[in-house]
Amino acid sequence: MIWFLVRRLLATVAVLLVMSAIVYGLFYLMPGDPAVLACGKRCGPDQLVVTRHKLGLDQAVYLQYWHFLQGVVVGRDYSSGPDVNHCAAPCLGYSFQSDQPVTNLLLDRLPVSASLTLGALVLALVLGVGAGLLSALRRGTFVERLLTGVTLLGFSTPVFLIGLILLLVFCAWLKVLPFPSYVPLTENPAEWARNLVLPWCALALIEAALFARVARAGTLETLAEDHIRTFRAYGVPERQVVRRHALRGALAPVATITAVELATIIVSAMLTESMFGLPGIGKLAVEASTSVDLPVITGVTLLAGTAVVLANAVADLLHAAIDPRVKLA
Amino acid sequence: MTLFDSELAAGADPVLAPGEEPVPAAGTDPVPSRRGGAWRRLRADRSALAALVLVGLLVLVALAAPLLTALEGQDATTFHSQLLDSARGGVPHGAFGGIGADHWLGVEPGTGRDVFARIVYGARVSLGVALAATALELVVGIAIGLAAGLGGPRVDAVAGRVIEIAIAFPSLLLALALLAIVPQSVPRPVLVALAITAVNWGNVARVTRAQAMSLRTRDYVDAARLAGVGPVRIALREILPGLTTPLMVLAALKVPSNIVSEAGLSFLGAGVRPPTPSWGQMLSTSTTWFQTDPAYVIVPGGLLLVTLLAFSLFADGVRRALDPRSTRV
Amino acid sequence: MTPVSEAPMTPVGEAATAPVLSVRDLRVRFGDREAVGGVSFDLEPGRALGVVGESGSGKSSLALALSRLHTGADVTGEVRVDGTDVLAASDAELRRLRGGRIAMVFQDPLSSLDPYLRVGDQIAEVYRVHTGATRRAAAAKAVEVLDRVGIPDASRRARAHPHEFSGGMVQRALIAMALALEPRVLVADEPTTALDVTVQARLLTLLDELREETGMALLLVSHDFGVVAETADDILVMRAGKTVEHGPVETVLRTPSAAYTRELLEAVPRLDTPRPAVVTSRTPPPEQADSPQESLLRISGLRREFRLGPPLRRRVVPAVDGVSLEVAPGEVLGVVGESGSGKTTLARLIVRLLAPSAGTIEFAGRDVTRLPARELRPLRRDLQMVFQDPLASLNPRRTVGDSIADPLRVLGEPDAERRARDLMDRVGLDPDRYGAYPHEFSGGQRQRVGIARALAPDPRLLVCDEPVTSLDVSTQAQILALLAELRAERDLALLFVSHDLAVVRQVSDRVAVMRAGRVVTLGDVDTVYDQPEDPYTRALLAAVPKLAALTPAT
Amino acid sequence: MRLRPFVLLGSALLAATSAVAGCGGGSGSGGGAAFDPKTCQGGTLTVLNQGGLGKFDPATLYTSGGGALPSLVYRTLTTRKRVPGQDGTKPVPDLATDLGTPSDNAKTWKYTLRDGLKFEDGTPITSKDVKYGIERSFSPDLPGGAPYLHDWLVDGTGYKGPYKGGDLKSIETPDDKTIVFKLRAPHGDFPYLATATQFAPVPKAKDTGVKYQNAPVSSGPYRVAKYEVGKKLVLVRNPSWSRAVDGQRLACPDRIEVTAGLDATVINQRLSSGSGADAKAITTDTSVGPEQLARVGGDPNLAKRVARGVFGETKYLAFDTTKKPFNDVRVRQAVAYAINRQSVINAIGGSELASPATTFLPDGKAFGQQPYDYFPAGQSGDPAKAKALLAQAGYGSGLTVDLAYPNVDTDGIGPKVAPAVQDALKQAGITVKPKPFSDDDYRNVTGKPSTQPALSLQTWGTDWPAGGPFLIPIFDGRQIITSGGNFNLAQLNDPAVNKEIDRINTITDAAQAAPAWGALDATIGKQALVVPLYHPKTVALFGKDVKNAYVDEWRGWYDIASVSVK
Repeated sequence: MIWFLVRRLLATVAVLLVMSAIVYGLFYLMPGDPAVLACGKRCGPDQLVVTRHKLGLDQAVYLQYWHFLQGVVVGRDYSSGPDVNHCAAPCLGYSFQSDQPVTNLLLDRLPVSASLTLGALVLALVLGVGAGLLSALRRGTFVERLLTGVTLLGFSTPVFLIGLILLLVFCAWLKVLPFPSYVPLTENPAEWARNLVLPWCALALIEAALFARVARAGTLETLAEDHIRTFRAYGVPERQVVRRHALRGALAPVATITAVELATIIVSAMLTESMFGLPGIGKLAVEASTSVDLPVITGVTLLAGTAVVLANAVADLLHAAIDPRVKLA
Repeated sequence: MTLFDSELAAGADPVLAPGEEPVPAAGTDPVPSRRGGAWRRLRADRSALAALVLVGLLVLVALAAPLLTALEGQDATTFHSQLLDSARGGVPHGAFGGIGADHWLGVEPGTGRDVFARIVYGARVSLGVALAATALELVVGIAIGLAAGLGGPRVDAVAGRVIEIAIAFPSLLLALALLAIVPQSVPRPVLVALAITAVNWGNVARVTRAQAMSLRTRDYVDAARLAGVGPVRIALREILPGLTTPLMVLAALKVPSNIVSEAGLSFLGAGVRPPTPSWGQMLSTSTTWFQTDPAYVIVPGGLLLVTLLAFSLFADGVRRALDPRSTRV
Repeated sequence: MTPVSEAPMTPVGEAATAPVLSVRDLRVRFGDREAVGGVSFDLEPGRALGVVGESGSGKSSLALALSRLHTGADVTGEVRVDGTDVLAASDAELRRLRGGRIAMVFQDPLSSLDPYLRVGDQIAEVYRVHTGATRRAAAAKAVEVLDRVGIPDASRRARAHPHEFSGGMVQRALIAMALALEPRVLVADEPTTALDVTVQARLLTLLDELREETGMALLLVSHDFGVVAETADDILVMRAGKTVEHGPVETVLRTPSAAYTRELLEAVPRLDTPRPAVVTSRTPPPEQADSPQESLLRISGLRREFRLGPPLRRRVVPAVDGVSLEVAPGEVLGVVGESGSGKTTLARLIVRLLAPSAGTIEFAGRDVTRLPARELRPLRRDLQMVFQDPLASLNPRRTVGDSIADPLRVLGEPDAERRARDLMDRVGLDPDRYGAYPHEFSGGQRQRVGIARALAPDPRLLVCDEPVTSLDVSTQAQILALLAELRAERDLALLFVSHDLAVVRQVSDRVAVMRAGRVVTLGDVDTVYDQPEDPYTRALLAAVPKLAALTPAT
Repeated sequence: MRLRPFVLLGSALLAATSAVAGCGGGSGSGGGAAFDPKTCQGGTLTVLNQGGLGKFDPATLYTSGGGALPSLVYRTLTTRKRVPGQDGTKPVPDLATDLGTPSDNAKTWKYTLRDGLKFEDGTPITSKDVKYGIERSFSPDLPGGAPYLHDWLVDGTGYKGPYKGGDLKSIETPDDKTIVFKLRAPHGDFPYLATATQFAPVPKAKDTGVKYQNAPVSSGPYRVAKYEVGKKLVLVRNPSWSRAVDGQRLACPDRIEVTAGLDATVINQRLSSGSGADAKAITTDTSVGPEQLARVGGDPNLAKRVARGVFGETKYLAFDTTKKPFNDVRVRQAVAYAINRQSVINAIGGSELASPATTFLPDGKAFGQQPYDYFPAGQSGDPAKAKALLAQAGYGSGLTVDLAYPNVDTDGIGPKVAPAVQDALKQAGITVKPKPFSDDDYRNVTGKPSTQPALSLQTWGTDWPAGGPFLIPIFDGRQIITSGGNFNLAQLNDPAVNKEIDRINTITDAAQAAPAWGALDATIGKQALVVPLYHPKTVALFGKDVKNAYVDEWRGWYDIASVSVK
């Protein structure tokens, strides 16, 4: 267990190093001058020099990367004229667009993205696993065909299309739900949920389709396994066979896939946030990409990478908890 | 794949999904008769056949775009300002987005360009980008996957890690960043296809690697080694043929997923640029107009949905045909 | 084949008690295919019936049908367990019947228990379903029965998961599960096939004991005459879903009435019979084989380690641990051992599919231990291998002819195809099937393809890794005969690796017995088998079910 | 102004991020008594914005007329007149007693501070504080303000601010009430410039450099209670301020809460539904999008809560007249004839959001616009006339040109407009190849004559409602900057034009100067140096409990200093 955590930690650090190096590399492979981007539209030659120096862009590439890493680990200082701006520990630099510390930008938006993603994930798991089990256990019935069709549909539809349809129906026609606008959970839990229902559904329907497939496949595979036959041969009622012996086997892959899917969910959340105008990290990323706000892009990328790597570690823990054969090592 | 490429990102191709086995049931080599059998099965699969017909039709439409627009007597770029109600924000005059004898599917709000012409030309971009990206992903993915799978532990330690990271990365994010910093002068569809490839090859590489590793340990490969066959010949004659089945399935799944990727990028404004029509970009514009000009939402949205369904159904049929024992939906 | 009487025979000398299992005209049909075509028999309490047959004979289908476990099959006839008609029973009745009166033990110990739950809990669950006992009582019962079937430290082991059990222990646990319910009939479908011979012996003994103790009847399904002969009172021989012969063990084995039974029995390799002289034309004198000048292959101190576990806690496990042996030209060296003994690793080391960690391999007087792959290649023609699984060792996407011709092409043979056809002819395959794919052949034919391919470069040493293990007994005999012929004809040396002591005896001049990576005994085959000195070898030989004692001498 | 500060065309940003039109719908406008400035005080006003809170230092802000929010905290020497209608384009004294006394042919401007002025901490405001505020804005660490002070003040170009450069000699403060500016050239527009936030007083003792914006010392009706960069600004009453010392700002709400970083769609949605605090909400940067116009028009309750206005701004096609083929005036004229302004306007949201432009100067008396249309293209272009001109110029068989534009629609000259131009020119036989540039790159590429594309989409807005800042950077030959930052894209260096500019600059009476600028525009227009496309218009919603919300004509947006939520 300890070894597992240590190894995972090391792997996480390695992955993040690689990711940051890749993203940082993009800074320099790109045709433009980062200082010009940072300085903005109205930027005279004087200011350009100041900006370049302030951001350390006049240094060698490897030094800049080193300072960047330093900033992430222990923080760094940006000197500008009379003042020294200290950017505290996980320092990801300053946004070119808003001159805000990227760390703050991310933290500000984290609650929105977390609310959206986690809520949708729970909903997707409930819907998906339910549908998957149902269609596996009702094989050959109308229910199965219906669920298969719905799953395929959910599978083929981009999240923005689903979101659009949901808006049209629930917001424009039925007028039962508001156009989403983020209300912090701490401020008003009821409004928080009411406003997030549509984004949750849009995001969850897509993921649910995947979970349904995996849960269905897992159930069918488990039901075909020999040990199921053993319990049938010993007179255990079918209901109990499914509940006690098939369910775990069916759900183990769902746990794995959830972690593996996180990268996809993050991507879908980006689209969902853009679609509904929710001020989350995904929207930040889209805006940063449009305006080539490199520090923000780097920050979002690293955050997403961390989330994915951590999710995979959690999935491994979960997998080990479900399946006694798996040893954490 | 509803998501921006769930399969891609997650490594989890929804269909190949659960767990680590990316290839149709490991250890079972589809035997050659299956290939012939696969055709037979595919022909017998009504939904796959219907999907194939639809896919063919769509490809035909894309190819025949100039012919079809000539038939209609319109083109994709001419503005028709007189057909728009300027005082109401530029929505088309008349019901259903200005659908009529002159403009079969109406005109675009804001510009008055012919929707039918833009749809058929947009099909070229959407399908072209998706197919090109799929082909490129296969080339890149197979090369890296084979290197990792056959190149020995050192190569695999590096290549395998790179593949993992590539899969764990939220692809859309990277694609957005890439598209933001690439030179604006290169033709956009080419860039989009390259960007999609750059972020989505991981899946192909992973499947190739896993399959190559599994095939590498087969007795018949050992037998070939004992017969004195050289490594290159072994890779080409003994291993590559064994990759075709899983890769064919994956390629079939990649196409719809790449269509979604293209649409997603265009939706976020990073895809092909307005003078060039593409479905995702039309959908992006249409979300603005969904209340005042619903026809403009329904046409490209519905078409995208049908296209994705057709490709997904077809891919599913291919998978069923090539791997008939699969229990997955 | 003798016609089967409708009325089942009552074993001679037994008081006619009411049968606890009674089967009449049982048929199992999958679509058009009839797996079981009208089988009838009775089984009295406390007795054991062995059902024997080759693969595809329908014996497993028969076993499953007894508890109505088939899904998607059409089962007709009558199966009465303790008087209840299984095929007509309601769901509730069937549930009571299953486990309660007729219990099953399956072939694959790795998958027959739920991997997610503790072994004790699984037994307790089944016990509670049938008795409604409390959780506590059921748990106690589980420990009790586990103890009874000989699981050491049962109360602790009850809390273990199935993957922490060895194959033999899982089978014992399954028997314990049955035991807890005190069924009248235990159906065991190839219960020992996946087990090593010593484990098999202990399990069969356990079954015998339990039968005696509880009076339950046993239906033992097996492909192995030896196993059945040791355990059963009666034998039912099946072929293609039909009963070929049914009678007391002694009768069937000594005086088989059906020709098929006779053939089968003849094909079974005998552990206690010296190898027939026909096998080689020239038996090399042992002293000659041992002389170093003459040896074709000489390995000394050969060692191969595998590293297991995560980087920081890596353990080094030697699979082959200091093996030294020689093979003379034209000699057959048998290598025998239980699973995990390192015999397959040894075979792969010798052909250099694996690189040794230490030690040397000399082939034809040349040290080939560290030769790089490129220099090794010309040597390959002298050193070939026949693999265990004939299907896996043939590329499914290439024609068998291509597979055979490949080594010839590599050697620059101008007319590889013609030579390949000749080879096919030689190993008993129709040369016209040059263009056919492996899946179009039967298991025995595929192994002939494998042999032809190995023979193509005209090797001097053929390493055979369990070449007949996956084959039925009659096919096995044919392949062994083929190898013997080829060996005589081509003056081929063989290194014959197998877990089957009887097979090894039939083919080898000398034999090496391996255990835990080491050779424990090496010597002349008759000496080793008839006067084993090493205690392990003795135990191994003792564990093999003996058939010969019951069968007429050939 | 060189580029629009603070004001964003809402519809444009909306397109870039692509969102969906709001749902629900406005409920009826809340009742309540009519607006009375005497009793308007009280309540909390919510401001919902897309951006604009990136900085709040008076030295770094680039505003027109002091901006909406900054002018609530920073009083300046002069300010815009806070009334609806045409008068709103006039400057009026704020801290000063008058609009300034010019002398030396408008090269020297003298101001006197009014009595009773105090900072929020009660210390009196002196002319030295005003001078210090201006000096700070020269510091390279505090960039972003308008460039005029650098260009106009004597020694302004070399001065590096008070931290390193010491004292700026060209601003004199003979006593605590008087401040005198020495200019290099005559600038009759100085009273307009003095509305900028750089003219706000900053007490030297309280200056914390780049951190000053976090706790600025207020001279206006409100002080900063909380400022989170880019996100939130909370203003509360400044106890040291009273209407007695400020004739312009009504300052009705007790508290103003500004939220930035919202989506245009969300803002319009919240304003139209107006639930809770949103009933007392307003926006200072978000226009109703084209897709919502139909709804606004169809809903009488909503229509009541819409204010329309104009910010002096022109979107145009710019030629580099030194480059082929645009060195030929006939080609430029052909483009002017070919252009389809209706297409362009539809593309950015229709007639509610833009009006066609044939003059470079925007509409309105303040600019002195003289209407002209030398190359009448009608509503949808005159391709025949264009073709004829092209044939004369030797391009009868067609012509291929590159069109440069920024790749976002933020400024209304991006990917929406470019295809409309492309299509119109195609009708005239001109093949346009689109050349999109990244938004940040665009200014750098077009601002340097060496990299400047021959044909590009451009925008020009006013820093104050007068013709001078509109025409000088674009057409003054002495303003051609080769090192970058050039706006005279036509590369026009016409001595007659230069001379006329100098002449008008000496006019200190705006009423006289305006027609002169208008006449100059009409003269220059004959050369077809630019093709004006459209003037944008603002359509903005306000909450149902908001009163006295009008769009001022100086900036084209709500003046928060005047609204009430009581």
